[in-house]
Amino acid sequence: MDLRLTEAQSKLQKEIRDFLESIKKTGEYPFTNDSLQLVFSPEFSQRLAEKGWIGIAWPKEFGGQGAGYLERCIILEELLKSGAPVGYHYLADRQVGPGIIHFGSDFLKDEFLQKMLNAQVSFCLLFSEPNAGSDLAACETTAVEEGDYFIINGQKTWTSHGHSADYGWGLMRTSFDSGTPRHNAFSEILINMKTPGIIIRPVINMVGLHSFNEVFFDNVKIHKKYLIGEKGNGFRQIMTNLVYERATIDRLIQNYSTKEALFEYVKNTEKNGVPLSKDPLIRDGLARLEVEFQVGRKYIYYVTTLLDDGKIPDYEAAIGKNFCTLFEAKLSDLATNIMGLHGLIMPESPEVLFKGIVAESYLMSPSYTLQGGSVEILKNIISKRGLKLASK
Amino acid sequence: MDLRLTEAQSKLQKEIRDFLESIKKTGEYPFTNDSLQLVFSPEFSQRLAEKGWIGIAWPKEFGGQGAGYLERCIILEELLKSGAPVGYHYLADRQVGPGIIHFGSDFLKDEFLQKMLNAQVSFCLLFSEPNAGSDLAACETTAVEEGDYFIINGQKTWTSHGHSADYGWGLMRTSFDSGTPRHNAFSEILINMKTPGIIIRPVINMVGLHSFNEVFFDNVKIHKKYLIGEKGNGFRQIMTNLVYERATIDRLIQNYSTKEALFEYVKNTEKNGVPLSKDPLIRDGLARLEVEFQVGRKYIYYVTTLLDDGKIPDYEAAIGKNFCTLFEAKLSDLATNIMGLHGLIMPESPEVLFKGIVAESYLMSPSYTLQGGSVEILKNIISKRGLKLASK
Amino acid sequence: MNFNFSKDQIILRKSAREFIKKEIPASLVRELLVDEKGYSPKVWEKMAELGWLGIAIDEEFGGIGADFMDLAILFEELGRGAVPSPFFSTVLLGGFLLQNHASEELKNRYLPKIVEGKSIITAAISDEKGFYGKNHVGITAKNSNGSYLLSGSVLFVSHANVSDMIICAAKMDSNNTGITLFAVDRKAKGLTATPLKTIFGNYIDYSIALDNVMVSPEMIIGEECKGWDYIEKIWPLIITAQSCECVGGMQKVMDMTRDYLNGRIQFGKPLSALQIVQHMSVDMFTKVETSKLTAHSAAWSISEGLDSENEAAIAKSWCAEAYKDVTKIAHQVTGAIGFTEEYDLHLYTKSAKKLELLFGDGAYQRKVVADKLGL
Amino acid sequence: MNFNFSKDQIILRKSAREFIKKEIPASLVRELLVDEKGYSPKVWEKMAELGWLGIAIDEEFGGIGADFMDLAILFEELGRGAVPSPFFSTVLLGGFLLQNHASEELKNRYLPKIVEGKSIITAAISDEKGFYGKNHVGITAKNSNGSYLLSGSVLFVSHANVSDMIICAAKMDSNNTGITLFAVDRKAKGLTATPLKTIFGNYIDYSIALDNVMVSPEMIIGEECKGWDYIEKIWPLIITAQSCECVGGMQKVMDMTRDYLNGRIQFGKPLSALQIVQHMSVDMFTKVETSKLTAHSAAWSISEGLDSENEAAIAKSWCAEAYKDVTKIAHQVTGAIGFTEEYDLHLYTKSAKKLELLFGDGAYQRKVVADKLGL
Repeated sequence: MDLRLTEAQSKLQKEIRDFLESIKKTGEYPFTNDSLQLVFSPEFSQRLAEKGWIGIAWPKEFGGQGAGYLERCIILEELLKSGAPVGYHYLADRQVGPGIIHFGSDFLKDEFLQKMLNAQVSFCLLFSEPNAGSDLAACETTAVEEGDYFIINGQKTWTSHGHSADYGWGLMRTSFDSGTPRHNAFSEILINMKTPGIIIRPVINMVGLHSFNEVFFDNVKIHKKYLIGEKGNGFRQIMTNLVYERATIDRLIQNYSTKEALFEYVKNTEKNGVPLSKDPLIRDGLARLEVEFQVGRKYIYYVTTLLDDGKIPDYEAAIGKNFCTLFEAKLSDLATNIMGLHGLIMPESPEVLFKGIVAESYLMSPSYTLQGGSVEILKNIISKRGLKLASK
Repeated sequence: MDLRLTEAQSKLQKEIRDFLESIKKTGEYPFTNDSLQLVFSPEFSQRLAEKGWIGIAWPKEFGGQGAGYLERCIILEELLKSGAPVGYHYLADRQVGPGIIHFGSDFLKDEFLQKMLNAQVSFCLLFSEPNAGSDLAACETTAVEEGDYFIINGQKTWTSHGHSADYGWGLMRTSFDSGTPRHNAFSEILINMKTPGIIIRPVINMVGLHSFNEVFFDNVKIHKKYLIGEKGNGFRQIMTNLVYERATIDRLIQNYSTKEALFEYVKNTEKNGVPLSKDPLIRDGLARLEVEFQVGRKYIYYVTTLLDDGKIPDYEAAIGKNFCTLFEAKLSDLATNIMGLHGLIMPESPEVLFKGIVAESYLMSPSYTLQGGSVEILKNIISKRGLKLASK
Repeated sequence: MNFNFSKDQIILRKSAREFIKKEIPASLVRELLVDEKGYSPKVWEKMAELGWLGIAIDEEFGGIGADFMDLAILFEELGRGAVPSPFFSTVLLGGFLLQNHASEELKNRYLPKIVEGKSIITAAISDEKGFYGKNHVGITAKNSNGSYLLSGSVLFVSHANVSDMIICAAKMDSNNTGITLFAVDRKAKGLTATPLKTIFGNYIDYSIALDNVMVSPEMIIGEECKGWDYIEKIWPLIITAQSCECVGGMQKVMDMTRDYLNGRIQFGKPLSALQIVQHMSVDMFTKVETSKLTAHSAAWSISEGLDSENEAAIAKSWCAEAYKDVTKIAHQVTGAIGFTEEYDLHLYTKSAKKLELLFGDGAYQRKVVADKLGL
Repeated sequence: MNFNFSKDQIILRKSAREFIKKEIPASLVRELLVDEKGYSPKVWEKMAELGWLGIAIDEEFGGIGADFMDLAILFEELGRGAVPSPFFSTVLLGGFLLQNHASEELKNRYLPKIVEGKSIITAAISDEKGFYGKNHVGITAKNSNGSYLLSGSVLFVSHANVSDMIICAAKMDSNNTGITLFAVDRKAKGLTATPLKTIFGNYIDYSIALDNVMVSPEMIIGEECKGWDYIEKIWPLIITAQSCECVGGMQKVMDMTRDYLNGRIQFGKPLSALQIVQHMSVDMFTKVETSKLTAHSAAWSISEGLDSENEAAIAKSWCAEAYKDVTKIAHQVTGAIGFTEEYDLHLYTKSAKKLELLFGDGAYQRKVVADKLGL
């Protein structure tokens, strides 16, 4: 057991911190006060690319740094803490790249990997459908083979950044034989979002922001070379993919600024001449949050070391994701309560404190415990794969 | 809406309070500091019987007072608060009497009702079996008809007071035809616990007390006139019966003395010269308990008025029971924490405070949310009957 | 003892529910959240016609003089509709403070107009940080040649911009502990109101600032330096009305969620067939059922003129957290659709958080409960 | 960064687990809970043979001088067995206080005997109410003709009756804030120990009373008036060792519960097939998995000689509540059998509550965390 960072890792951590501090000061890039919204900035992503900080955990043979997931985690933690605009390269780095490296053809590798590393292409995910939320195997969007092409028809939804991404990573039904088990009926296909027949309709979320989309496919023609991995293997591929999605520290850190705001508020706000931070009830509440934060952070680093050991931490990633999203929900709830009426004031309002991130975070919070697999879906996974409970 | 007691009810409340105060002083009866254990005292029960306080809610034609469940609730609340030894008549009053009134033959009415009202007979429940805990329809104890008799074989368990009660209220399988639906296969039979062939083995609980028993039946011969209601209707009868069990205030009040002890402790214990009751964290915790207690008490009184309106509050009783038992579990946990090391000291130990009821209550607490239908079983009921959620 | 509503109360509830369903559907609520007035004058007029605005005002001023339970029923139904309106500030804060304590002149000046829907009233009783309490009053009054000069600021004042008059609680400059209530004309020189963009609307709540606003002595409500007593007297009414709004809101959330779960098919079955979904729903349901009783009991106690400080604190503490928890569970079982603007759930999620924090959250109320326990 | 144990550590854990399984089965634990000694001398002897009693004691006194992580592993396995023994008081409290601060003479007098299993040590550091802290020391020392007279009482002292020596923290009569540690002979005149019947045993914990117990100056551990600093220095070790005990206990509860659920048939299926049971079990499992990491991290930090005050407070706060919660869920899913004396679960339920409260519950630890946050 050795829980220290290596010297090289500490150096990397310092390097990214220094880099972010100086680049933030320039005001050239759209840093947000929080990182709830994965803001797109190809320019910023290209600056990271120059540093070699995109694909840092990818093998060298595919242009990555061949460093570990731990290094990636160190970088990501600092990026999210600082509110950097990571949206443009985020999915590529996290799961599209690793997905192509694992399952993709040489064509796809040649076509996309270097572009991702250069931050010249962006992605969105085309998984959920109106009648297939938690139950992905109920997807109905079809990709029918026609010569060298797939003809795609149907509808996807909850597509974050579908309106800005270049390509969509899609799960499509490719087998229509009733004898095929549901789990063998799907394939993964990469889809140029500018292809004719794709219509994108914005979905406004309850915060009032446009982050989701509905994506409609009307006879969209995609060459078969954009098939990822094997036909009929999509469902299994996506499950591996989701582990990468769940295994990262973003769920814990994306509300870091909310936590900082809360601590600053209680230290600097006096009630009857005493700072709120001296109220035993508030102290206990905040210490509870801190304990959970530290426990969660430790757990995520542990999951990261499993990835570095070459394991697929399926249930561990699910535990970590659940733990961290539940922490986030508690954080924003307690923060609004402690800030009282100030906790109700939204960004850009007069009298707002901390740019309104606390109120905004509360409104975002219902999504934390749903996206990327709801708490309940993940508990099903943990029960089966982690605890090995008999289910019949 | 009128949430006051009537003048007569207030008078009754005062009367029972005065009665209990004076009778407790005599020291003649085994009042406990708490009422977790339903202590048997036929003599005490007979004193209540003289007052007409057993069967107060039973119809006059069956010898009761024809008063309401509200009157019963008022009496019970005071009895349990005072730690009175109510075990001898408790089940008779709560559910065996009403069960016989509802379903019993004239013979059973003649045989038992007056004796119950006079506190001359006591009961236990023979429901659960080793392989039928939450799933009562899995009961395997058989009652085979042989002339005018049932011949009973099998085993019951978790039988509270099985070693002291005169009669057992049993659920037995009476149909062995595989075509009979499970729910029509059972009957209820009253069993004299002194009948040859009955063997009672004590089960010691985790508090170290003997309150449960295993009851074995080896060719026990019971006359058919002790069948309650219709043959094959036992399962439905028991469900109605359970509503009476769950609809009472005992689950909330049986830990009343733990709550009182906790409040007294924080008021009288100083830390660094300040009473614990002035610590905002402790104040918030105790106020939370008080809020839950008052909400629960209100709810139980509401359920009681439903009974008085002639309704069968199936899901309401389940909500009330869950709410109150969860309150009890929180109470004993918080009480041990606030009392610190004193919260670990058991009855009869040197240095013990409040006769050790706080530690004892903590050890009892796992049973609160299990007995009479676990929280989970009751949630199933509430989901179906209260919320009317589709289950298929 | 009975927990049943009277026939008249049942009718009142039914008609209120129908009215709100018809006149203030969710589509209108969405509009009002960004409307510059923060309410619908048309609906307000109809409320006046129905007698709602005078329901708690004495008959001599044109009101109905009903008891608090009737008002509580209206709050519950307004909560069910998540209706943004100055009803709370006008009828509860304005109505009761004026009727209980104001001079006949002030009563005659405002109450009949309230009843007719021609005057909107609000109140500014907290401080610039949004804290509540005798020591947290943001405005100070200075005696100046027989008049008073009011200065200071208050963070949250409902519907300040469409109000005719703002009841301002002010510390007396001469007396550190005395609080006086002044009826301040909205248009008074030196008074500015700035709309706050909150989680529940862009023009509903305002911060106000007073800079030497001159107020004449006859605009004092009741006696000088007794203002905080007056506020404490209606505090149980304030938080019980809120509790009833919470109850209405959570019932609606329960209803819409049940319908959704019974109808939404996943894994080949309705979502409601999943045991975990059932148990989460039962947790919601338990909170709804217990909150109903608790809020109604507090309202009944006020109606009967009993000391209701503790009952009301218990009700607000329980109902506000319950409402919030119910919205959280609803989101979790409803999934992504519930996170969208187009689905109605978020209107309630936002209303719940606002009701929780306005006039003190659960922890605030539990301090009262602890005091009452002698802790 | 790696979270893996070394090969040696894995072997130590494995052999400890085997030893405890064989030598201290649940049946023996049951006996020890009512045994007048509160431990098994036979097993104690074997522990000495295995080197456990000297694991943290320097080689010059016959010990092994291993690092704290090895000791932590033993605590975890002792927790897994819910073993009543004076290991904690002797090896951790006695061992570290003596080794870190005592005179060579005292070290030579006690440490070799500890290693050999011939001396049991305990400590009395709280007050008569059971509070912890510099201001909560129940014994006072009065200087008298070059010696000290100790008087006062302490609520919980582990295994006082079978100990040879009790390290007593005492306020100095002359100096209100100074605390001194005295090595007091168990048989000293004026010292009485009364067994407490607690939720975890009848002769494990004692209250002690001192009535003018005379102690000579050479029995002072370290410097006069520095006693509380010494205790603060080992405080992270105390609560981390407890955290490891919690982790061992909760893992055992998880294991036995999983086996039970997979095997128990109700409604025609194993209990584990019910979704609600699965999700409750996952809640347990999550607490177990996170607690493991948290406790191990704190132990590692201590092993490395890093400042571990915050890490240890986090670990105890998290692990102790987790252990308790795990036992609660286990009871709920196990049902009536789990409430009986004959089923082993209650041994852990009781151990969990005791570990939670001894040396400060979660709220106590969170005060440290809040301080560290600068709140």
